[in-house]
Amino acid sequence: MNAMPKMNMIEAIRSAMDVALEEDGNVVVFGQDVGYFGGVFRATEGLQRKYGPSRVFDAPISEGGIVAVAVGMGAYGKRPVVEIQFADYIYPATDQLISEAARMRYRTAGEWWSPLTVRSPYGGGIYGGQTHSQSPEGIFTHVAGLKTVIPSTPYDAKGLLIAAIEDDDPVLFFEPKRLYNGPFDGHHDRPVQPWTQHPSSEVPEGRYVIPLGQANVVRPGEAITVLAYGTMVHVALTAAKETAVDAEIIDLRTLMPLDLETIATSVRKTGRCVIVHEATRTCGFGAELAALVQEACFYDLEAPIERVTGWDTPYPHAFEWEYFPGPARVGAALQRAVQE
Amino acid sequence: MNAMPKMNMIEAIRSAMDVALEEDGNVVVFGQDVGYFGGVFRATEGLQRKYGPSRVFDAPISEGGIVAVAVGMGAYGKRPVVEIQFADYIYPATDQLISEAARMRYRTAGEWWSPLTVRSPYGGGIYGGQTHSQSPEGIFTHVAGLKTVIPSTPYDAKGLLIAAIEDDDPVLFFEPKRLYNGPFDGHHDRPVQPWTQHPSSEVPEGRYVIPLGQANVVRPGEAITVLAYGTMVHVALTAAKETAVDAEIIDLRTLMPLDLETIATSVRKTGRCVIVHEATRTCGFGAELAALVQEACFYDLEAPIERVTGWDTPYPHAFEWEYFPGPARVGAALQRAVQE
Amino acid sequence: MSYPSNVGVHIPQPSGRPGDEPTFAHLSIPAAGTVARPAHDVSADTMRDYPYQLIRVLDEEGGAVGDWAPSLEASLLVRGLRAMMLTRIYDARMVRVQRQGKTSFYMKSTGEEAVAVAAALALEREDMCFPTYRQQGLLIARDWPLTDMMNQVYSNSADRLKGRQMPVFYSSRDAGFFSISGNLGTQYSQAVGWAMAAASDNARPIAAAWIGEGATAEGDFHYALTFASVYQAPVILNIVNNQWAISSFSGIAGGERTTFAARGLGFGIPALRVDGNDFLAVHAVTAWAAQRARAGLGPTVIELFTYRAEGHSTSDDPGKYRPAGESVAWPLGDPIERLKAHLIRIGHWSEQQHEELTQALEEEVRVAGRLSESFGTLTEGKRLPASTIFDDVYKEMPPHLKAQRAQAGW
Amino acid sequence: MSYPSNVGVHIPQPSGRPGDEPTFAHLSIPAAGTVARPAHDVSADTMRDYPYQLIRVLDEEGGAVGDWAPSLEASLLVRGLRAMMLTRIYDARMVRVQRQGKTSFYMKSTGEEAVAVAAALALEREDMCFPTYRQQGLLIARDWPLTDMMNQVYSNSADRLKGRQMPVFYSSRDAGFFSISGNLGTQYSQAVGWAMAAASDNARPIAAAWIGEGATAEGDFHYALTFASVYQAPVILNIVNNQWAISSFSGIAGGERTTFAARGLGFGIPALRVDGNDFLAVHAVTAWAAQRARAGLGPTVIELFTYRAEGHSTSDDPGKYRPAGESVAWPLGDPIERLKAHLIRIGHWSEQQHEELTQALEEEVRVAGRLSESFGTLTEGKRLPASTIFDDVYKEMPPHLKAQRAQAGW
Ligand SMILES: Cc1ncc(C[n+]2csc(CCOP(=O)(O)OP(=O)(O)O)c2C)c(N)n1
Ligand SMILES: Cc1ncc(C[n+]2csc(CCOP(=O)(O)OP(=O)(O)O)c2C)c(N)n1
Ligand SMILES: [Mg+2]
Ligand SMILES: [Mg+2]
Repeated sequence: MNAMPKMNMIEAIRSAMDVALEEDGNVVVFGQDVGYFGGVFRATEGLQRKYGPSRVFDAPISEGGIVAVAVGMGAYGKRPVVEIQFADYIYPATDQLISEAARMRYRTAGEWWSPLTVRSPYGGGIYGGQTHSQSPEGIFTHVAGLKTVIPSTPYDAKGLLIAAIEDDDPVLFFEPKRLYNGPFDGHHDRPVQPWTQHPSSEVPEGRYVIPLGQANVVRPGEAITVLAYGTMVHVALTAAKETAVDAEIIDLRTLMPLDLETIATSVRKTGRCVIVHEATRTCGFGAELAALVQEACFYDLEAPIERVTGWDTPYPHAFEWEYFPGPARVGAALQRAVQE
Repeated sequence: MNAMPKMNMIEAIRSAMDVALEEDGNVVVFGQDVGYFGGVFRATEGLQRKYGPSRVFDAPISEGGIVAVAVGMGAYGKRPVVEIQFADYIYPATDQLISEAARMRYRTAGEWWSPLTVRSPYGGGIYGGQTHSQSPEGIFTHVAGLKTVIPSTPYDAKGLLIAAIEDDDPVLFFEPKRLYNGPFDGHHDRPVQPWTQHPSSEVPEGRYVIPLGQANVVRPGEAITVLAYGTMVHVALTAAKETAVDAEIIDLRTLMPLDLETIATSVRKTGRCVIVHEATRTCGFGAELAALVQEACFYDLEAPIERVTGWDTPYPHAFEWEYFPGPARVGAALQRAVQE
Repeated sequence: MSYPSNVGVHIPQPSGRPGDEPTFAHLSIPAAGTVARPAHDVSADTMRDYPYQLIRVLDEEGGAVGDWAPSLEASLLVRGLRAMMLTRIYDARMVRVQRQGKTSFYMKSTGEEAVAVAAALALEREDMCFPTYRQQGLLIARDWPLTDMMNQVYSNSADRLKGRQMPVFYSSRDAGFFSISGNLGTQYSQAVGWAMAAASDNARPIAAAWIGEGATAEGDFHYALTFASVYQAPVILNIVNNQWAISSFSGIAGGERTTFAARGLGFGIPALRVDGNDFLAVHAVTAWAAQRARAGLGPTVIELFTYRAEGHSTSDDPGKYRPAGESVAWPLGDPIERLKAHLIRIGHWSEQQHEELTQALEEEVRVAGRLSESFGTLTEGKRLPASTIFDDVYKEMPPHLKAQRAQAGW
Repeated sequence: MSYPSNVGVHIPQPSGRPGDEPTFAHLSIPAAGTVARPAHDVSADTMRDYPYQLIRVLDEEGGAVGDWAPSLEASLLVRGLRAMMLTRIYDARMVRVQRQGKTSFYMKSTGEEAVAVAAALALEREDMCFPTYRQQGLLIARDWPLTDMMNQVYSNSADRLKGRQMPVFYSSRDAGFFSISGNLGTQYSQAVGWAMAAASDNARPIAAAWIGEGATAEGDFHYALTFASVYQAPVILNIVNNQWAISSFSGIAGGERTTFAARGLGFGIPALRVDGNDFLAVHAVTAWAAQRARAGLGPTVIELFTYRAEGHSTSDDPGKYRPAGESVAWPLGDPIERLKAHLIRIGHWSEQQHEELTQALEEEVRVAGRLSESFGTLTEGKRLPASTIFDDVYKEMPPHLKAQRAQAGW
């Protein structure tokens, strides 16, 4: 067989939808600008031409309507994959997501369900200001019935997105837009290396699945456990390298359902834990992780669990790098924790 | 002066709005059925007759529109107090709350702000099923710029609501509907005693304020710290009584901003902490409390922090008492914790 | 002290409040048979005056007049009459058992039975209905077992929904009756998605949705009309204007300035306004819209002009906010009485048959009730194991829910 | 391979895509002066045909014709021309500096200048505007300092918004220009609340809101029309139909079946449709709606029919989704050229004056730009202390933010 193609994260995500559209005639893809144009981040480029406008099409600027229609299509038997252009714009859809998609199976005891996937670019670092930079995952991980997935590499993105699309429960698939073109290490003042230099840019053409609910130990280590996902996985790796702290870095990949076992096993070994996310701190997903880790590993912990996160403010345009929890802040936390 | 009037929680809340409408001509009250009828829980009964339909009026069934209009009125200089009939119906308003009200002051560097108060009955125990029982506070405490208040007695409800209305930031005021008529102790199978037998039903007629951000130690104790709010304060008191565990029970009253000092002082003393809320567990406010307590009191903790909460399912109609974290579950957690 | 009136901003006020004489003088009710019936395939642009008319077929004497008078078998009319009567008798019993404390809550559709029943009989059995809590008549007209409905109301051991939903939030895939949501309006936009999916498969079934006039203020109503117009979805968008939304009259929903049917006009969707208490008229407009949708000509908005004759629910007391006797003053009468009069007039029904049918239906409901109660009620008898509350949150139970179920001791 | 066409469900398609000849043959553009002007206080019911017409004043020869032709001082027309020219020149410079990397993003209003400028001059200075990101012409027509606008675009040390907002998300309480939100549509419903508040104080100012045709699909559009209709709020609800929403043509927003003005009809709100590139027509309809609102007669919906002549933003490339030269083919011309022609025709302007003014405005923008850049740009020069990111989350900084600021080391 010939050499594995190289893909950046956008290409891998597009390839996942291509595979899903190819393999299941009930898969439909729609959202704002996703049809002819192929999406403002080009994730669906070429898919309308390949599968036709009745399977890949533009939707009105109505996030609530997009998700509502997806719920209805799902009830009919379709498998909708919708794009919310920026995660910051998902709020008009919260009622359909929380009150409808998430609870459909429960309230009907399985008579109806919502097999939809909501793709949405999240996170900052592109000078998007407070309305193109948010990380709202913590709002949805609170909702019983929803699954939440956040990839950190092209390989994972494709395998996880196919798994999400094939899943019969509603899945929120948040895409770290800062990683679309390369494994951003958190140093905004240095050139981003492209994905091609990263092993995880080797992505098979065809169908493969990374099961939801399985974390990935991206760096084994002994000194401390770092829990991260999306963009922050690469920032954490950078911080470990730069501080030479022997951190075990776990890429959660799926926030709900969570792979607590992998997390607890690691913390029992290291006795220390730092949690990193870009979202605002208070009631972010890191809070749940901290609560779970101390519940599961209380007697193994040698230092308090620290959270390194975005500050509890909106994402400021001019000061995004002061807001962003970069390698310096993560590294300092690692050193604090191991010195405790 | 004559004897202090007795009020149940609905009367205290009504009295707070009465005072606010009386003292500030810019206060307006509106929401579904709040005008002539006085609200499905009667919280605004008589206020339209007293202040006229231009200050107290019915609104269309449009939570998003209600909050949007309140934001606009706030920009003009009014002080809107709106009712969302059930907290379960707040989701259509999330975009206006999160993207607009919460961020107005920040995005304009103080040129505009949203001095609105959103009242909404929350919590279960009235056979309301999954759409009349929810506790969504954990979604909003994640949002920078919002304040969240939850009272547990008539006296607090009035003082906190007046403070919320007078506050120049947007405040979510969640009312424990199970406490409207009495200090429900969690024993659904026993008659509820009315508020009149409870000291906190003595509520002054006029204006008084309980500052936001101050917790209240409702039961001093040495063995363990219990963090609770709303309905669960009374359940926790019952559990402590029934288990004879010398618990220090803290009624948070304001979730954001949080009175971490009172919490930490108590946990440093007791070395143990149980967190109780009715909302689903994962990413509920209890997760943030657990994360903060272990950050602040790590070296004082003698046992893992336990959360006693609603299960991670929607609120089931027929089985609400199996879902509800009642005195038995809270009591068991207290005993587990002190025995660790 | 007289009730204060508003200053500055306009606050709509109903025609009467408790203590006032009920009046509908402000309504102009055209005679039956005065509205022309367009071909099912005309362009929406030619129908711009329809939202301002009122399609009526049954006249005061029980005659069926005008273009819209459908030619229906008498047997079908009797089926419709029976379903409306059964719905009313069922409602009455369910309120009684609620008062007896056997369940927590109930909602009647009294006075609005034709809205659901006539539509059900004009639609095909495969067409998917996205109703509100006030279209139980759809299930009954589709001969769904009463016992199954009661099991849901009782949340008993035979409740297919496992006691999870409040009473009347039915769901029946087999009956083409979509799960009722407690959140108003959400089903309306979902119906459009279902219809788009059916159309993309070139399937025959269409979707029909219902919403109360009050809930038209929700965003989902706007989403539904927008997507239905853009994608020309085969869906019938019914607006049930029963004049009240709990304590708020239709003016609070935007009914003072124009009709609710006019909302459709705003999107270039053909919009009909019909006497909702006129079984024949409701059947006729539904059939027209269904034929149009099946022909690939897209959505239709239908405003059903009717009246909520009783309280909003068992938790409500309309005496607190509307004049006593308003339902008696309602000018469009009662759907059951009007269809009955028509059947008698055309010689296919009699007072005696009506009386006998009433008896039979009451017995049918009694029998179904006894059977259902043998499976338990909300407060007594058999119930499902509590451990079921952890099922169906996800297709497969994730680890954290297994752990919680274990914590719960189940 | 030819581009696939859809089956089953209808998916709207624009009149052309890249490679096609641009065409607007599907549009029917009536001659100027053909629409009658109703008195400002007529009932909305008498105006039901207005959403389907197109109010135009300036004819092909630069004449001002028909009922709607306003009688305006030539000085005011020159002010309008100047503001439109300044807006265009300002836009051009801001795109240049963005290309130079001095800021992150920019959005032009080229071809739509009349929409904002004519409205600003028809409104009173105290009237509150709730714009989108494409009505910078409002600030310019209200003589707001260019330097202040540039400071915001640069997020520099003099930016009143402290560098928090993306470029062009201006806010100016003094200019009656409400804070721009990144979330489409939210300002539209807020404007209605502002107007309700003003009305309840019997205050003179009214509110005016703008929304793009694409964003009319959001729930906030529906909330705005609903509340404006129910409470008869003194608000002008402008819909800027510039044919495109990023890559989606107006059909994706529901423009295939009827006009956007018709949305107002659905709520019984008087709705006008106007040539958005016709300064005089936009001024006239705005003045009509403002007079109506001030008289306590409630809201007006205005569809401004125009064309987005350039890309959506500096991040966009329209060559990827619409035919080249479409903006040239646009039948309603350019608002600046048309007003210029009219002023010359009535003898109050000349090519030479125009040339001189262009020079002067370019110099004005250059000077303002130099001054603003002296306060820094996004990437260079002076900036505010980073610690300011913790300010203004709340009126008073709560303990947890003080703690985080300390952690940040500020
Ligand atoms: C989103 C939402 N908001 C509010 C409610 C509370 N509520 C339940 S029924 C109702 C009135 C609905 O009136 P209408 O739509 O006219 O339907 P009707 O009851 O008249 O059939 C309200 C406000 C709800 N269920 N959902
Ligand atoms: C709620 C929301 N959804 C999506 C977007 C992304 N977005 C920004 S502008 C735009 C197109 C808006 O088109 P239109 O309303 O016609 O205004 P125009 O740009 O043509 O002036 C979109 C989809 C957004 N900003 N907010
Ligand atoms: Mg109603
Ligand atoms: Mg546009």
